[in-house]
Amino acid sequence: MQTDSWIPLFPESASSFSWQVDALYFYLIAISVAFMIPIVAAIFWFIVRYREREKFATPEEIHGSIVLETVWSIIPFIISMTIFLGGAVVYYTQYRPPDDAMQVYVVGKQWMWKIQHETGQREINQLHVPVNTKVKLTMTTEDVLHDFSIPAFRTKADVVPGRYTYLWFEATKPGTYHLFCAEYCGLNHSGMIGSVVVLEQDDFERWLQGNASNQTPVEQGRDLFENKLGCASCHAAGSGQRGAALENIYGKEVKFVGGGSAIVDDEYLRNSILNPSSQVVEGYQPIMPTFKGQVTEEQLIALVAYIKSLSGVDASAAAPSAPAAPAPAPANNMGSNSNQGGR
Amino acid sequence: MSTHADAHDHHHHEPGLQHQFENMGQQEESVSIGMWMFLVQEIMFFGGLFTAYMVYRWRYPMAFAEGSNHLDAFWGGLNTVVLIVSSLTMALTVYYAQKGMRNMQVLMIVLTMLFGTVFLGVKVVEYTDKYNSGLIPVAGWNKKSTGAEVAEKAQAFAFPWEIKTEAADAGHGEKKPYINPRGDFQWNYGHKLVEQAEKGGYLTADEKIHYYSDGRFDPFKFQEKVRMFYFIYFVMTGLHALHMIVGLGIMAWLLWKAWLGTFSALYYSPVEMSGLYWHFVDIVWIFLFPLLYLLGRHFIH
Amino acid sequence: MAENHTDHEHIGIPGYLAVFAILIVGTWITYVVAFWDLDSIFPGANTLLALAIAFTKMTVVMLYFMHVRWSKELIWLSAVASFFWLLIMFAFTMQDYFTRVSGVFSA
Amino acid sequence: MQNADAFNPSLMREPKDSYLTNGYSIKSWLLTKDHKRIALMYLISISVFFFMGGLYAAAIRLELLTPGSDLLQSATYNKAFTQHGILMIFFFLIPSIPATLGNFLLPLMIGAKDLALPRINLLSLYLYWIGGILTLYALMQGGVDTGWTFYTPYSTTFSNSYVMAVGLGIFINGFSSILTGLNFIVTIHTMRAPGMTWFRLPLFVWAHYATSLVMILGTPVVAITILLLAIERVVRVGIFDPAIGGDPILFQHLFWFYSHPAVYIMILPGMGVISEVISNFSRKKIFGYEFIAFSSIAIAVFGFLVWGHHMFVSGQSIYAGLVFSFLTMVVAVPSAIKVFNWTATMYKGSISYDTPMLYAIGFLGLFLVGGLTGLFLGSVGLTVHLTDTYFVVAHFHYVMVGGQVIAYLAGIHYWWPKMTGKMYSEFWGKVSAMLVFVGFNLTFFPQFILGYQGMPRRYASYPAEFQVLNVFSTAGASVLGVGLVMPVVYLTHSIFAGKPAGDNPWMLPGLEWRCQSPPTTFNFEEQPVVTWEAYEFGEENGLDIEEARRSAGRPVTV
Ligand code: HEA
Ligand code: HEA
Ligand code: HEC
Ligand code: CUA
Ligand SMILES: [Cu+2]
Repeated sequence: MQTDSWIPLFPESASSFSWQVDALYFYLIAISVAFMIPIVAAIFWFIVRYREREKFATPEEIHGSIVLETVWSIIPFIISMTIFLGGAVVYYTQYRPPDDAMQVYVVGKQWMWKIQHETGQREINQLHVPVNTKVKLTMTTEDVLHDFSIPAFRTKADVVPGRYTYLWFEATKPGTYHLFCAEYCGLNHSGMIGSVVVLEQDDFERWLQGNASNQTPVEQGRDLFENKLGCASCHAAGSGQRGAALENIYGKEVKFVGGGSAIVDDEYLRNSILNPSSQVVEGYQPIMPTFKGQVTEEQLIALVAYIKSLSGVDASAAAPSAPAAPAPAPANNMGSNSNQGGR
Repeated sequence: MSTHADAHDHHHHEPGLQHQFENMGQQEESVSIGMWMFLVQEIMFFGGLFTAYMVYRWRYPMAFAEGSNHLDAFWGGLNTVVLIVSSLTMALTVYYAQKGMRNMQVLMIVLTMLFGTVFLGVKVVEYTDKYNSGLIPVAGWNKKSTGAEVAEKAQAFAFPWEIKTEAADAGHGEKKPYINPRGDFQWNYGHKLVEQAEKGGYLTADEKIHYYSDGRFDPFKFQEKVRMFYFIYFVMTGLHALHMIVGLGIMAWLLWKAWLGTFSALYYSPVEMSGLYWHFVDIVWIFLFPLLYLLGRHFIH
Repeated sequence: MAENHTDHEHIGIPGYLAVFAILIVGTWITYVVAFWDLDSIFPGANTLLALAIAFTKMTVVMLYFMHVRWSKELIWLSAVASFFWLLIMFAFTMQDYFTRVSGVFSA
Repeated sequence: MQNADAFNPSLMREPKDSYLTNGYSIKSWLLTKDHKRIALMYLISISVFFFMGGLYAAAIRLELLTPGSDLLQSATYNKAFTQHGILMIFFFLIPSIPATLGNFLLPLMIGAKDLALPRINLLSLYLYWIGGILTLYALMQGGVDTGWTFYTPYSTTFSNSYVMAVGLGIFINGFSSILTGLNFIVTIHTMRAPGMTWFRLPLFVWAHYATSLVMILGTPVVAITILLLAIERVVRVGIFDPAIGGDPILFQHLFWFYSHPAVYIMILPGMGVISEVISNFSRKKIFGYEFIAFSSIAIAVFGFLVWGHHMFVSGQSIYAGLVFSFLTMVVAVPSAIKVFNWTATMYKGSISYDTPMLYAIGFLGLFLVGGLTGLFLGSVGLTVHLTDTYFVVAHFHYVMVGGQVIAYLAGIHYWWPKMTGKMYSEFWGKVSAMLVFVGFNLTFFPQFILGYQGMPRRYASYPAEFQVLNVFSTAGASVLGVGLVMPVVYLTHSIFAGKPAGDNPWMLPGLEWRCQSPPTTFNFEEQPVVTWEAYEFGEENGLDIEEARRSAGRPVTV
């Protein structure tokens, strides 16, 4: 990250608005120096010039001066208003994402950054972006607060569970820059770091090709279903299943033990995975374990997409727009033991 | 000017004058300012809770209205009256203390304590009802019921909101059979308001996000917002009840002092200070009653 | 306080009873009005009315039961200041919530 | 207004009869209602907490010597800075000046026998102890790792450290602080000696009045917030949990509603001390008395309007960010007024270079840097870059250590002769003041640069390019540590072997210098009547300056 700046110890400045932040910074340094010098000089002058010459002398009294008080209240006030205005202008640039920006989705999780591009590429703790292109990050988190911070771009924003926050920048120099998690998030907070790689347009295109997402959500879901999570051990197609048949259930009505029924949709599938025993399908035992806390929101999206595909519903159409981020619904289920079934 | 009394020697010319003060006037003023500062502190203490209430009521008006509709406005109203009466008797205690009328003082203190106890009793009734109906927001703290009573209704595995109960409309706290084997929070009174609100287009965008999944009303999500209401309800009324209990302790001490005939026209500031505290607790309830019990009633009626 | 030693009476028993009556009537009105749909007049009317009544009740309790009416300015000040501070807390917290949707951070 | 005290035989003691000699049993200390004894017990307790906090600081600095996390694992490091913050802020800095110097001096300065509510005062000490012990117990059990800010949902649902016990400790300690504030307000209103009008009060008293306002109006809010957090943690449901639609940012609002004003609890008393020291050691009436007095109140009041500047990137609305940034600039102005007035006070004075004055001059410079960098952080666009970096760490150490801790040291040295009747060693005093100043700057100035470079705070390990500056910082911390340990040694030494100080070693007009050193249990033999304005140094105020010069019973300065 270090630095081609002519100022010693000065960090790389590599986004379209980072010069504004730097300018503001130097403006404040100038103000500080302008106040420090006279005040410190006055203090030194006084302690030397008016040092004690006779023990317990009683110098002449000076009570104060309204004029001086007014002057030194008003001048700092005016100056501080310029600081505020400067800050406000820069803030406005930093936190107003342009409409025509390239979209990237970011999910924070203890202790990694999961990033997905609009075109499906996924990255972890790395973000590749093209130079001179506006990039807008739509961010959330699966667990606690984190903060997506790129010092070289002079911007950062917290990610908050249960909602989206946004960040945007336009990188101006190719290179690799630090990515930090700047909001304390537990054990490995200082390990939640990565890099932002800014590439020339062509290189970025090539990178996109090279990393073309080889797994659609459905494929990813199948992988999870068959291998990683072992759903297939109960739900594999064929006879003798312990688990309910999942083929062609999407959009159908299922009946529950003890009465009641529901139409199978995304939310129902999601709920069946997280809270299986809240709705036990007729003809089966309530043996399916809950996967709450074991599957991430992303994996849920993939699983649901795969199960839908078993019913011939084309989930891939929705895939690119299904962000890595969970729905605005709270992503964190660990935090609550709210019993959703409550039977 | 009164004679100053040494700390080691507690024979004061004026009763109850402490060593650091010059005279009774200074002492009374100090104590009274001190008490008011304490009350200011209390106001800010409850203020934090009111802020939380405000934020979430603004966010989830329908859920809060639903939740509030299942508090019992009758009991709440009764308690308001009880507390106001006790405030009156408290005010009269001070009045009689100033007059130096010991017997009336004692009587008024006893009455105040009596009404305070009635208030707490009513709270116990209400809390019990919440316990029985599965409305305590903490998992496992509600009445556990396997639902044997209603097994024949074959609703054992129904979603809670599908259990038809009349209680939602009657709302007078009679026990309704229900199934809650683990004592979870169980909001099983439906979501009428939301249905109405959906039709009338009342729901704010924020509410839609928080009650809906995939564009459809989601009872789970709604339930959690109602649960939030009950959480706030229990914390607020619980802290208030705690203040009542402390108040009763103070009153007991006061009763003893009054019984001994300590207070007179010259020395009654302990009575007055206890009164300030008691009235403060009353004022908190004056706000809790409409905020928790009443707002949102009109949606249903 | 000290200076008031002579004027113990304040408003006397009839006065206290009158305050009591105001409180009871206030409670009753709050209760009844809560069932009317005032929100159709303008949204939030129900809340506003309920709070207005509660404020009135609080004011009489403070003025008469708590003898603020006869107390020093400092007591007045602390009573008013504490509500002012509450207001700060409410207003500055809510300004965030009210303006979030329009902000870029919107949910 | 002559008072019967003078004729009260029990008060006509030998001069050496003081509050220290009034009973030696443990009970006479633990059940005392004497504000001076309570102040001493506070002094000892907060020193213990300070050095424990300091040990954590030493651990932090040692770990940060190298980029990797080698000395402390992340888990330990996280606990180290959390506990450092909690001990330093809640158990050291908040009670530092008010509970020790404030407790000791308020009654003396206004001519009272004690605080208005001595039993409440003792209760506040006990609450402090209970809260402290609970916290220590939790630290012993394994500690907390949430950061001193306890942000949800980490603190409610994810951390498996002792959040509950520490939270309870802070909750209880909060009431100690509230009671202290309450007591001060009552005392200042009702216990002033005849003739001690509001505008004759020493500025130390005004500063404590302002501090007390913040304590009473702010602390209960953090108490209820921590209570809510604890409930949420225990019963696993609550209002901050995003999983059920709660808002973690509401926690931040409630927390900072107190904790920003609390930073003024942490500086106003220090400003009070500095007003005293600068004026008295320049032997000149303070410049613009009313402006300093009212700026304290203004800081206390406006301090409540700016809490959102800790949340600029938290996800609060842009509009709220702008409002809070604007108001932050406004609260900076009263601090500026103070700095200018202090400087002007020295003009045409007769400035002595005694240890308290050296510390006070150090304060001016360091607070200036700390305050000005506060403006950097208040400027919202810049904070987006700076927040949660070492720039913030440097800022708050400049105002808290460079400000309050140094003011506290100035105050301790200044009033040490009054508290103990003994004079400390001026030589070692000056050495320590120098070491602290140099060590401090060496520790924390590099952190501003680190911060702008982007090094995030609360990091157990960091990219290697930040190492050089971190080494400077750690080196500075060792110097600072030595500088801070020294006063303990020579001050303690002076109790046993110091020269007797006399009642008024600095020849000052304040009421606290007109009673015996150390004072008797009831402070004044007879109730004083004040006929002079604050900070009037002339002989006509009863100071026998000629005599003092002749006897010169104290080390002569440069
Ligand atoms: C004693 C404690 C103390 C004091 C007095 C202050 C004083 C100030 N602080 Fe500081 N602050 C903290 C303790 C303190 N702070 C702590 C502990 C944190 C971090 C908490 C955490 O996250 O862990 C913090 C964090 C903090 C932040 C948030 C940073 C972040 O996390 O992103 C901000 C932002 O505005 C800020 C601003 C200010 C300002 C404007 C002042 C002002 O009051 C300063 C006023 C003083 C001056 C301005 C100097 C004198 C003036 C002049 C010489 C004249 C020139 C003046 C003008 C031109 C106006 N502080
Ligand atoms: C009153 C408040 C106060 C005080 C006095 C201090 C004092 C010091 N602080 Fe601290 N600090 C905080 C309040 C304070 N701090 C807060 C609130 C935080 C934020 C916590 C959080 O993020 O949650 C923080 C965080 C903090 C960090 C950032 C940690 C991180 O974000 O990862 C660092 C790092 O350098 C640090 C260093 C120091 C040092 C070197 C001192 C020195 O001044 C200490 C000097 C004292 C001693 C060293 C002890 C006495 C000496 C001995 C016992 C002798 C033996 C020791 C040696 C010879 C080295 N502090
Ligand atoms: C231990 C065996 C077992 C495992 C492992 C298991 N299930 Fe199930 N599953 C069941 C049983 C039995 C049922 C039917 C009873 C019920 O609804 O709880 C079921 C029901 C379902 C349903 C509802 C079907 C319907 O017809 O309504 C879905 C969806 C589902 N499972 C998905 C999954 C997924 C996805 C996984 C892996 C992440 C998985 N299951 C793992 C046993 C299992
Ligand atoms: Cu994630 Cu810190
Ligand atoms: Cu602040």
